[in-house]
Amino acid sequence: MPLVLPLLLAVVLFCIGVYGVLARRNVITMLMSFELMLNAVNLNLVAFDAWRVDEATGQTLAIFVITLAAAEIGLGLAIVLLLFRGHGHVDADAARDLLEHEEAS
Amino acid sequence: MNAILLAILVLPLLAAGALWSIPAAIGDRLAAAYGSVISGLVLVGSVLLWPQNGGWFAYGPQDAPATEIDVAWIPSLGVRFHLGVDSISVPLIVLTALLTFLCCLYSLKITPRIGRTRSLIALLLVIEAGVIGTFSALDLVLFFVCFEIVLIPMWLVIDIWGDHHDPAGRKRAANTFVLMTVFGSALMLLGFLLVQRVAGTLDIVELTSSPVAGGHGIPLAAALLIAIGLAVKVPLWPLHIWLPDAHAKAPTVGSVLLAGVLLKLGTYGMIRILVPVLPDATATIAPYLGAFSTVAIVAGSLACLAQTDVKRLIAYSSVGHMGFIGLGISTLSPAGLRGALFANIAHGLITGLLFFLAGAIKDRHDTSDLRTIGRALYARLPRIAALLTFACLASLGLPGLAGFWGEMLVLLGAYHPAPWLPRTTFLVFMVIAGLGTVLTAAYFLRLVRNLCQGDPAENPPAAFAVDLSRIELVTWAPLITLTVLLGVWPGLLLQQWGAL
Amino acid sequence: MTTALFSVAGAVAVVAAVVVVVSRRIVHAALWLVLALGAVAGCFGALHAEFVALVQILVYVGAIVVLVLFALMLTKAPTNPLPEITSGRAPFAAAVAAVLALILGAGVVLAFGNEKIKPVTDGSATAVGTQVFKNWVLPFEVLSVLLLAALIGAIALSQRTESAQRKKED
Amino acid sequence: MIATVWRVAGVGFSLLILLFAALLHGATPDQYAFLNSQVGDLTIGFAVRNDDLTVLLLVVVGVIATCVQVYSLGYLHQRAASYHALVTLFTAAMVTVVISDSLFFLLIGWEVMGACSYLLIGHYWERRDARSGAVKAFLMTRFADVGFLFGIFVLGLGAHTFRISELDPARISPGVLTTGTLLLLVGVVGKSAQVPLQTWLPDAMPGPSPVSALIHAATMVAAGVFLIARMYNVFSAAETTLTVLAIIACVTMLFAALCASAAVEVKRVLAWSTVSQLAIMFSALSLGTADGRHAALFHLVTHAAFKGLLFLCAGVLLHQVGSAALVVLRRYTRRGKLRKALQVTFLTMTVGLAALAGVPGFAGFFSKDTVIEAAWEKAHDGSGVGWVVLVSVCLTAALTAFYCLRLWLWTFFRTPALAGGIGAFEDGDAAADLDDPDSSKLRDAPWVMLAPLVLLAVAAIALGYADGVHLNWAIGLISTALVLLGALPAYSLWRRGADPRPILLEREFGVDPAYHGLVVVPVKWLAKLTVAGDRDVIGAYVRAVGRTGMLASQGLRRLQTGNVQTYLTAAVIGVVALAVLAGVIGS
Repeated sequence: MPLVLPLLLAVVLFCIGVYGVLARRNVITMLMSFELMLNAVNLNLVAFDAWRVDEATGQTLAIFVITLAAAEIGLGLAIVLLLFRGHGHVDADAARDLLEHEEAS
Repeated sequence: MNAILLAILVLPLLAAGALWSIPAAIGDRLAAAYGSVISGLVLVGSVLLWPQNGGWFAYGPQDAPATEIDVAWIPSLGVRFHLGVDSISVPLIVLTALLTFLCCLYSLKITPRIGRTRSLIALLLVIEAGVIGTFSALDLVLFFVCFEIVLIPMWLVIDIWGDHHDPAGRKRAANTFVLMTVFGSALMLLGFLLVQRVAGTLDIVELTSSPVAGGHGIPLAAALLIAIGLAVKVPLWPLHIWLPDAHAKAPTVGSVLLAGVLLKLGTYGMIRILVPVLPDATATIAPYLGAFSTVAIVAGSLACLAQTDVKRLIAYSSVGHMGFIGLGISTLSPAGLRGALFANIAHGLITGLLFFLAGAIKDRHDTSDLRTIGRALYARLPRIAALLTFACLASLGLPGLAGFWGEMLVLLGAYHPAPWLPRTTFLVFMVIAGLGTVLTAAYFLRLVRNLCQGDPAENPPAAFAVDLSRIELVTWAPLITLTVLLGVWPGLLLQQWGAL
Repeated sequence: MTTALFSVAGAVAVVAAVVVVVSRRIVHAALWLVLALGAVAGCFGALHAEFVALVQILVYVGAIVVLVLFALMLTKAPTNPLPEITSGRAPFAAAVAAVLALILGAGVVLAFGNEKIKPVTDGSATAVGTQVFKNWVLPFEVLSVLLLAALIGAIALSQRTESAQRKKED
Repeated sequence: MIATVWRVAGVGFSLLILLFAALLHGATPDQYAFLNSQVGDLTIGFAVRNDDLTVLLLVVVGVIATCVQVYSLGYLHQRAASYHALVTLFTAAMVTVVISDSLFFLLIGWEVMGACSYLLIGHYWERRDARSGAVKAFLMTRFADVGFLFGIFVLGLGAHTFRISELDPARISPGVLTTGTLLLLVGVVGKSAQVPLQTWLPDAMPGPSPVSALIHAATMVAAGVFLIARMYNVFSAAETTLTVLAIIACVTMLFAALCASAAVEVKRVLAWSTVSQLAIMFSALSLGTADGRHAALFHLVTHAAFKGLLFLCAGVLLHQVGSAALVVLRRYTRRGKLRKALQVTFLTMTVGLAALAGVPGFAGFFSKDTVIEAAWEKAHDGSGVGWVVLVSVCLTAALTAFYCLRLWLWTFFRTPALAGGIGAFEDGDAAADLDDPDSSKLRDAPWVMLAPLVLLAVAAIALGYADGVHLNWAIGLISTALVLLGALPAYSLWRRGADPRPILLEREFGVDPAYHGLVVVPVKWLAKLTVAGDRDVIGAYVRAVGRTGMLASQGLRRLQTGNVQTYLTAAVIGVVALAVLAGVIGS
């Protein structure tokens, strides 16, 4: 199996994730896109583990990443909930509390 | 001697820090008295520094500065903490110390209405330290640092203690002042770095003894940057636009220090750095410098003729006078440079006195607008008006008073510029500058006519207007005395600069 | 064999991922995510990393997607198609993603174009466990603390504070 | 109290000058330099000298100053302290000029005199004409002094010294000599109010009369004559300068005499006559001969006496009557009061006018004849300048006699033709023909004022004989004839009660308005233009820079949309760009 196959798959998945994060308005969808990106990374890790033929280091790191993803999604969803409670929606475009206001000078 | 030099530099800084650290409730009088004592000590110290054997090291590398402190400061950059004074800088240091001392003394009785005299005094001391540092720095970076130290306190002085009728105006004036001068000093720093790149050192003494040769390329760029940077401070036309506003809005003591001392930083820098370090490049730009100075003389005088505010008028007169100094430097001749140095001192004394007087008039009428003040000050405030007339006559360059010798030597220098400069051009400058002195006389006479003279019946005296008070007499007397003394005995300073 | 298996799983994963990011129904997107993650797990399997594949299914499909679905419910997400699921910068985002894909793809091909791999030598839980407890003990422990912190953080964030409640009541 | 101190100091100082002159008289000429400093290879400093010219001028200055100070005791009561202090300073400045051997020391005295004259002319600063006259006097002389300063540069650098006694025309190249002397001449012309810088002197008349006497007789305007006499070896070596001086002098003497014949105020007539008489001195100097210099100095001395006398008399008129305008004086005169009430003044003024007109026997006659004689000798040698000077001085002598007699008659005598009418001066004055002023209180001035008059009157006669009478009878006869020639029309016009004043003369040839239009107005415009330029051009650039900064910051603030995805997009783009950059640099 050529190494580029998993690598290219990872690239495609990652860029789909990037598109989702940048383009979708719903914050939960954005989180889902993050998961896609993390998966692409995992794919890379496992593929390189196979390539380097060493003792499952890449797999271990993949496990770690999955754990991190779990933590991340937990926190992310909590924030989404908070956002929903505060604003009544989960629209990233409408959540502009960081906007610089003109009269703020 | 080194101890004294270090002391007059550090003492005001420490004193200012001490003043800030004690509680604000110590009272204005006490703060002013404290400031007077400190600045009086500095004055004594600066007089002690007066070189016994005058030597102008800038033109004779074999003559080292009279007093020198030289320790490494930032070794990796080759920056040294190199201080030293010679006969060029000591008179300016004494002038600085004198004016600060008089300002502190003046604050004993007369302070801006905003109050907070304690901070004002402390800032004045910081300014004094910065100016003395600039005048004694012998390292380009140290010069730049001290040059910058002066700006911020002066900005605060204008911004906080400025004209209490016009908060927006004084803020704008202060900001314009600080932004333009910082812009200028940024250019100057670039120039310094170019010099360092070419010469490999930042030490002014070394640079003076082996100057950067060549009037083109990098030396020219360095000279241009340094000249423009210093010209903002001078200020040379057309970079003078910050000056009238800053002066008009600043409190009396601020105006006095600004005109008397801060403007000299620019011309001193030109004489100390530009001329000796980059002689060839300076010769290339000298005709342009002379041209702009001449325009400054005429434009400043013309602008004065149309002013309706006494402080603005005096501020614009500074533009004209500093134009004379710039012209003197641009001639690169012994007479012109000595004229510039002399005019530096004379302008500090006379314009300081003029701003004190303008401040006194402003305080008494709560405005500096000529039309609102009215006329016939001779009848209402006879002594102040007489002093104003005296100061005006001194400022317009009446022979026998200090203002004359500087202008005369500058014109003499323009008549006989350095041999490598185009003589015809400088002759034209001389004639125009000479006519500028007539314009100078015209606006000062207009001021006297519109302010001092007039029908007393139409301008009844204000109820609270008190003539010359004792503190005013005490603070102004040294300036008047020195103006007359230097006028009748110019050798007092000229001899310091030795023979070439 | 593994190549074919990997290709099929990869194709499924890509298609599912594309549907996730373009789907108009958010719940559908979440379900398509299940497929995409499952397909990635299949890829892991094709590479003989069984343990990772299992964890992928367990954690991702089992825990994360369920969490996401709960979140969708809690935020009252509409189940019907939305007219505007993407913002105005979608084409721009697509362009950015495409350029990124091009660069990364080109880089990958240029760097590893000729390399061949065999499936991982040992993808069992034993191998991974040995690694974790032999070489990665400290990161593992730190990770556990991190998880704990995330847990506490999630609770703290999602809890209605008294002051916020009072504000709402006012 | 302070006023008394200054009064005493003023009189004392004037007497001190006289004492000083007496001590120096007969001493060997000497020089002494002090307070010198080197600037480059030039020596700048002060020096004094003592020679016959110094002593002569010191005596003149001392006498006139004493007279003026004493006279002022009675004349002036308002702001006496500053007045006496300034007069003293003024005298001191003139003494500086006289004793100086350094060009810069001389310049100090020269310009301090200008400043003092400015302050003294503006002594009555409540009055508009005094204010503007003072400013005008200072500015015009200051303008001329710029030329003077440049002349010092040219000569000083040319001869490599600023000491007058060391200026050797033989060692200066002719071009430098001509340029330098011409530039010095500019200063002289301004100070002595010669054409074309003559307009300030008549306008300086609102100042107190004793000050006018001081300015006109001994100090400021005489300084110009003194300077040329002092540097006569330099000037006489510069042929071109002397020619220019001759032309200026000849134009001025006629111009001023014509203006004097149309002036309607006693002091203005006298002012113009001063200009004219100074021009006569300059014309004598322009001959370039030792006789010419002697004649000029002789005329300077006699002129100091009789012009000082005349101004002090005018001061009495002002003090006792309240005005020196002919129209006012006529109201007293038509009852014949003025002459009887102010007898001493009348007599002394008669002496002064006679001396001015050059009536035989009076001092002016002798000194003027010396000038004519010097010019005749020069002309006889075939010099064009000599002829021009000769003709101009003769014409001026006739004109002088005309305006002196006109002034005398119209001031002190009833016109037979009008039989008590006011005469030809009332136009423009509506109150002229109203009831008589109360002349019962009119009486002569106190003795402190009259004593100087008498002293100067004696001098105005006796000084003519001080030089030893060596009259050339032919010239004496001719000048007497010229005096008569000028006096007759004045007498006949007065007899007929007519005083024709050509409009051109009355407006003084329109020079003043022309200067106003050519200089003052453009300068005011330029001033406004400069201020507007500062505000709207230079200031605009500065403001524009500030505004650009503000606009840029507002534009950058727009980027802060608050949208997380925008930030992320930017970040991704940045990463991509960096990657590309790294790739490019790496390859």
